[in-house]
Amino acid sequence: MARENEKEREEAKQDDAVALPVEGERLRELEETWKSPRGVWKFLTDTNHKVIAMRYVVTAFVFFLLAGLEAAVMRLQLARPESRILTPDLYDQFFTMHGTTMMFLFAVPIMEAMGLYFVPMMIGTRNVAFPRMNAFGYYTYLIGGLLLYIGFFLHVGPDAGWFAYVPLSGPQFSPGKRIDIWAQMITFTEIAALVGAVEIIVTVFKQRAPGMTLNRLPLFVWAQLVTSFMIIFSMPAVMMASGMLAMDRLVDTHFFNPAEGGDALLYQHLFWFFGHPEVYIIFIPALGFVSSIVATFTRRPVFGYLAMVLSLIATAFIGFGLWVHHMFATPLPQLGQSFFTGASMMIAIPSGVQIFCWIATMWRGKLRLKTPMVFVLGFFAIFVLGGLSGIILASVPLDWQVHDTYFVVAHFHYVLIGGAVFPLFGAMHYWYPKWTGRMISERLGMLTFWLLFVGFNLVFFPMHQLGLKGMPRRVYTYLPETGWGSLNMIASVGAALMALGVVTFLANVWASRRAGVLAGANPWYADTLEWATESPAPDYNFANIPTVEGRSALWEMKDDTPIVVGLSTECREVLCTHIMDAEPDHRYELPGPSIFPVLTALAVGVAFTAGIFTPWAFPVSAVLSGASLYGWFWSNRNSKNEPVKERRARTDKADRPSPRPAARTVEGEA
Amino acid sequence: MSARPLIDVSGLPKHRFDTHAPIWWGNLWLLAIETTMFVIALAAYLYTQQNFQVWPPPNTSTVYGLDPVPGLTPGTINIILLVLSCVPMILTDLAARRGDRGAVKLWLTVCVALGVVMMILRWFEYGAVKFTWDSNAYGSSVWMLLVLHTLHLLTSWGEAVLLSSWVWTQPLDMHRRVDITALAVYWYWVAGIWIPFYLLLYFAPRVI
Amino acid sequence: MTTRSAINVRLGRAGRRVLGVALAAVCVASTTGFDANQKVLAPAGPHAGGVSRLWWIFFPVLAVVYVVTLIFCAVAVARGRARQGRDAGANSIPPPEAKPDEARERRVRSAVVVATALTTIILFVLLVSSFLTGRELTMTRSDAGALTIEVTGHQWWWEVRYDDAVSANVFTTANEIHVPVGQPVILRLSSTDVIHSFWVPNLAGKKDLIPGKSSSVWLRADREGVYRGQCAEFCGMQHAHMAFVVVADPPDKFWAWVAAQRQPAVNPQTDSQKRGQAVFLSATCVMCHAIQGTQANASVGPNLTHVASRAWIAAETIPNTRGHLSGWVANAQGVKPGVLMPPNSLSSEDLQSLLDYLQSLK
Amino acid sequence: MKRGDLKSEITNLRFCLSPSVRRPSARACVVAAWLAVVVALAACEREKRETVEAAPGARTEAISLSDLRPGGGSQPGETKNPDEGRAYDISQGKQFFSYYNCAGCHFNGGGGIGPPLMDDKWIYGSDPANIYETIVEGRPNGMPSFRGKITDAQVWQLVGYVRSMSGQLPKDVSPTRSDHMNARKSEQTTEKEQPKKTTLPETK
Repeated sequence: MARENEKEREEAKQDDAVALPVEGERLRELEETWKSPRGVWKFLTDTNHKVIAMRYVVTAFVFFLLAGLEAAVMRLQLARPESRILTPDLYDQFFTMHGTTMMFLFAVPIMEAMGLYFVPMMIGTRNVAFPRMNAFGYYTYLIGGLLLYIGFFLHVGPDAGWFAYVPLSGPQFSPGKRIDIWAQMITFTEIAALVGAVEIIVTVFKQRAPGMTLNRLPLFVWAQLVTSFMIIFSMPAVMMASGMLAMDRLVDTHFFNPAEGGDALLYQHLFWFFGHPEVYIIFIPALGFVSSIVATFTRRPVFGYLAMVLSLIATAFIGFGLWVHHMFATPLPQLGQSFFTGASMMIAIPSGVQIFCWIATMWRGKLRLKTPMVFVLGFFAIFVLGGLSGIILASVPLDWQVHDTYFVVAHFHYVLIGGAVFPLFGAMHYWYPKWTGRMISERLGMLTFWLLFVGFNLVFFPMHQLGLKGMPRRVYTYLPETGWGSLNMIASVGAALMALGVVTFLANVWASRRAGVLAGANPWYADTLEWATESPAPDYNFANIPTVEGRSALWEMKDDTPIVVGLSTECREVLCTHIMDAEPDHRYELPGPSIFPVLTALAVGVAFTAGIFTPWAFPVSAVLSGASLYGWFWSNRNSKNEPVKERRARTDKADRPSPRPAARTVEGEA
Repeated sequence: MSARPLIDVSGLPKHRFDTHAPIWWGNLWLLAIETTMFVIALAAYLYTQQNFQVWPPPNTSTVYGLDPVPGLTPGTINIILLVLSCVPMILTDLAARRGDRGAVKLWLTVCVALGVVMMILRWFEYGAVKFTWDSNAYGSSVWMLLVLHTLHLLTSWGEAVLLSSWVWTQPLDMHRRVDITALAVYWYWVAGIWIPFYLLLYFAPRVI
Repeated sequence: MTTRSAINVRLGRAGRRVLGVALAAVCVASTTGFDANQKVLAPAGPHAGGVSRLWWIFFPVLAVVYVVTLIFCAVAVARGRARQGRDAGANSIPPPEAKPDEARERRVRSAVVVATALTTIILFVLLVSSFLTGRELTMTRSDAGALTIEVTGHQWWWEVRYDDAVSANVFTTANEIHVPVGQPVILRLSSTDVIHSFWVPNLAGKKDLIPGKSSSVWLRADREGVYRGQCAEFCGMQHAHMAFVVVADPPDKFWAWVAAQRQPAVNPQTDSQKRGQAVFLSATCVMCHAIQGTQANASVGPNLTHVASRAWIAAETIPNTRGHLSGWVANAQGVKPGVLMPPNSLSSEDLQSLLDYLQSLK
Repeated sequence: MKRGDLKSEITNLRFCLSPSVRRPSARACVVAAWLAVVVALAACEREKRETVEAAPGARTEAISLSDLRPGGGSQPGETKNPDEGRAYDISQGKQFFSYYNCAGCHFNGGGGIGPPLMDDKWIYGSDPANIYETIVEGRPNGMPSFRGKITDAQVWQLVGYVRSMSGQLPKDVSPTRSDHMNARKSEQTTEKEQPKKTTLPETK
């Protein structure tokens, strides 16, 4: 593909070489200033948003594979009635781990990670607003995830379901430390999500390239922004819920003990006040991916920018008003339930508007069917079905019948896999060249798509039917007399196909990393700013901060579009702009690599892990994290104390890269 | 090809206060998170209330005392102090904006000292609660709110200690001046958020 | 490469259509082939009937919406591809259209507005029909002359108590709810441990049993039959095996059953049965189970006064045959791992006598 | 738009380019190594839940009962409770404590008709084997014998629970509060009592 326009590129290269001679000295200084530390030290101290975000992506994907394996074993168990591959105790742990991992350790982190990677690049800046806090967020997430899986491998896997309803998850019915680990892990990983949300909001507010007014913000960035706001107002609810659960279990409080005035329904309200927005937290970033991909492969901006943005915002608002539809079977007043039916159905309108706008975009555009776009078409086919079955769930009487059955399992997998995982796979194929500098194989990509698409529908379509035939969810087995066997067998066969699809994807990632065609800066001829720099991007993202003259930053760029100069190359300086109109406001220096984020995360981690066993963990952790925050703060001084010249002199011998050959990626293709 | 026009930003300032500064926005959204947590704790408190015939539920602890409402004195002194401590914090804030290192040193130290007093008073505030978190759901909610606020008190105090140790030993650069104004916002928030909760915990059960 | 993948996609789209048809066939086939009486769409009473009617409003409407959306999507793909080919030739990339033509955009915009309006109207219709059904289903509850049954959820079985003004007439059974055909029944639901959910799809939607909360559900069976139900809220290790049946009998048969259930357990007749009773009363059984008319009156496990009259045991997990019963008594953990019933090492004669006794408890 | 425009589109973004190609280093291997360590650790049995119990066999022969005397005598010492390390079994014991109406006499450990179980006075010894024997054999003044009524496994679960009431077990296996009225401190928050031997209460 990249070869098609080689000629134009060659010409472009020549023009370019004349117009913009490489400013060697300045670039070397930039590189020196923004350079990431190497080796193990790098892993612990780096604050580059791309490195951190890529760690998030890789870690979250590992968790995705683990949760997928858990799902595969469950499908094996359910393929036939009364099979004994898993004991009920293990099965309970498996489905709890599957749900918890997918929601808390895969979906939310990977969606935020895509934002942490691409938001700074799309808005034309060099790093996120608080790079050290960003690193801290990753470590809290990693520690939380490891805590959960270490527990699982030590037979201390949580077994009360991903929403861990009390009293089943309470002190009396879940003895031992299983649920404590779950509750602490939730609180801890939510810290990471909240930190990431603050990062994204502030970065978008303050660091946009000149000219990128809110009205010109790419839809991807809008989606990330809206998601971040949802995280800020919903995640505290689950932190409080899991915190209260942990307190009930560890220090004998009575929040959920009905005999002492507590209430099991309080937990459900708190959990779903988070739990429903959570679905949109996973799904809205995916809408951002879809918008990016659709715009690129239809060669035009997404139809109805304003409608798209308003739909995102409306979805976020309505998303907070329908949590009770998870509780229609509880004894709540009928009238209140009807309100939530209305709200739940209303959310179909903004979703519908977006679907219509994308269809209109394809209708009016020039469509290229590359793998990312095909994943988006798969998203349409699957997500729309999931959305429509969601309308069934919104209806109180219908929900009484299908709630907590396999119909619901089918519904939310259609929504979440269709609405988030398919766009995510599309996004990973789409941005793969930006990550690695090489194109990902189309042929394997298409194979991945078809395996996943066919496999997915085989697994989950029959589940609608199973639900209507009375199969409740979370059963470790079923009797042959129920007649659920054949549909379950179909579903399990589909699961094998899906697994094959994921393996194909991994093979593709591995093979293309070695042998893929070199991509160049903008292989898809896309319109957003992340494509305005080398693939993979250098540590400083942009040699010059670009400016923006329209919604499609690159397509509307003219020969006389100005660029920003004057940012210091001697320290990690970024440009702060006004929140609304993105006029340059001041220069702002970001801190560099630091060991303190990981130390602080470990110190806080002491409270959350050892706190399960002894309350003394909390004062100890307070002292440790206080000390490490002190170091964090103290080391956060302006780098003018050590000008780049001296630093370079110091490191010159060590690992200075040899003078770069003026190699262009295009040449690599030849 | 003609040369591109350049926007030279080298003349722009390196730090600016308030809504211009990223740290201000970061602070704001962290406070939004904390506020949401308080609101959810409040919701839990009120939700629990509907499960009791008598509110606050009668206390049965003969060991600690029978009063089911937290004792008024230490809490009241403490909130007055908390609100008053905003005055030196305002002075610190203004001094930081002026760049007056001496004044910052003085008033920030006053704030730190007041923080110590408030935390000692908070200890007595706990002592004035004659029931425990494991008495019933009411006790759990009251203690959760108290602990939640104490944690914030502790954090803001720690931050003040950190910044005052900086201003006592290091020159007051622009970076720290912006940090101090952000601390001030946090400090006001810690005082402000407690007013409704103080009324809720100490007065609502007495009045209603 | 591009051409090849285009062909792939074209074949693929046809493939997808074939797949869609196949899936629809699976769907239809499995709706018609009923195996067990645990179906949402085979209502046997007004409650499930109302929901089922509502389903047949929602399902066709939503199916049409789905098909229409996908048709539009497919046409858009076809058009988009055609325009791509026209503007750029087969192997090249057309230039972007950063500022699309206003006039044409306006035409598309009105189409989007119309689609959104249609969506809103459809949702409104569905909302109203859902609301009306919901109201109808809750209003019918106030039927006079309803029979009240108390259902208590335990990990992992159902205690069923038939209330009566005369306390001697109150009796308790387990996992089997008998109801008279044509008479509304109110089930008062409660739980002794964790949250369970009462669900018998052919008769009524589910209702949660939440400790500390009272709830109830009403149903009426209009057809004779045995309807299976199952706990629908995850409640621990044996959630999968926490089923029950609702047996709808004609009123005379029902009242005959009630009369039989009100009797205390029959006295053991044969020597073996007598020995079985002695085993029951001296071994672990008596710690948890009750048999009316004997000293056994614990309420930890199901009431066994008329255990032999029930078709299944272990919360509808295994049929109530001698072999299964024997296996259950000897090692219930083998059938339902995690269940509270402990294994019992009785001598062979003791076990046979116990089975004789239990099987005599009609 | 013409070809020339496309070309200028490509040219336009050149100004932001820097001429270096770098590979980001994904750290999947580090994560994998972490997980390998974790798998290696996976031998801990603390939270294992044995659902298939051995059918109770010659249970009373497991412990020599003959030399045990109220108020003292030799301690069997050797006999350990197989369940004491497992929270699940202790909580099962707690459940049986209420199911088998132990609370009818001992209440929630505070004593009443029977002696209190949550204090430091142990008439018949505080070792698991002593408590086992008390349950299986019964004791004078009202403690019935549960021999044959309760399976061996359940007795051990009860033994574990009874010991947890006076804080004899590690905190991470002792139960915390129940979903009941808050009648006493939970087993987990009960400080460990130092068992004292006590003489038999005088018969009234």
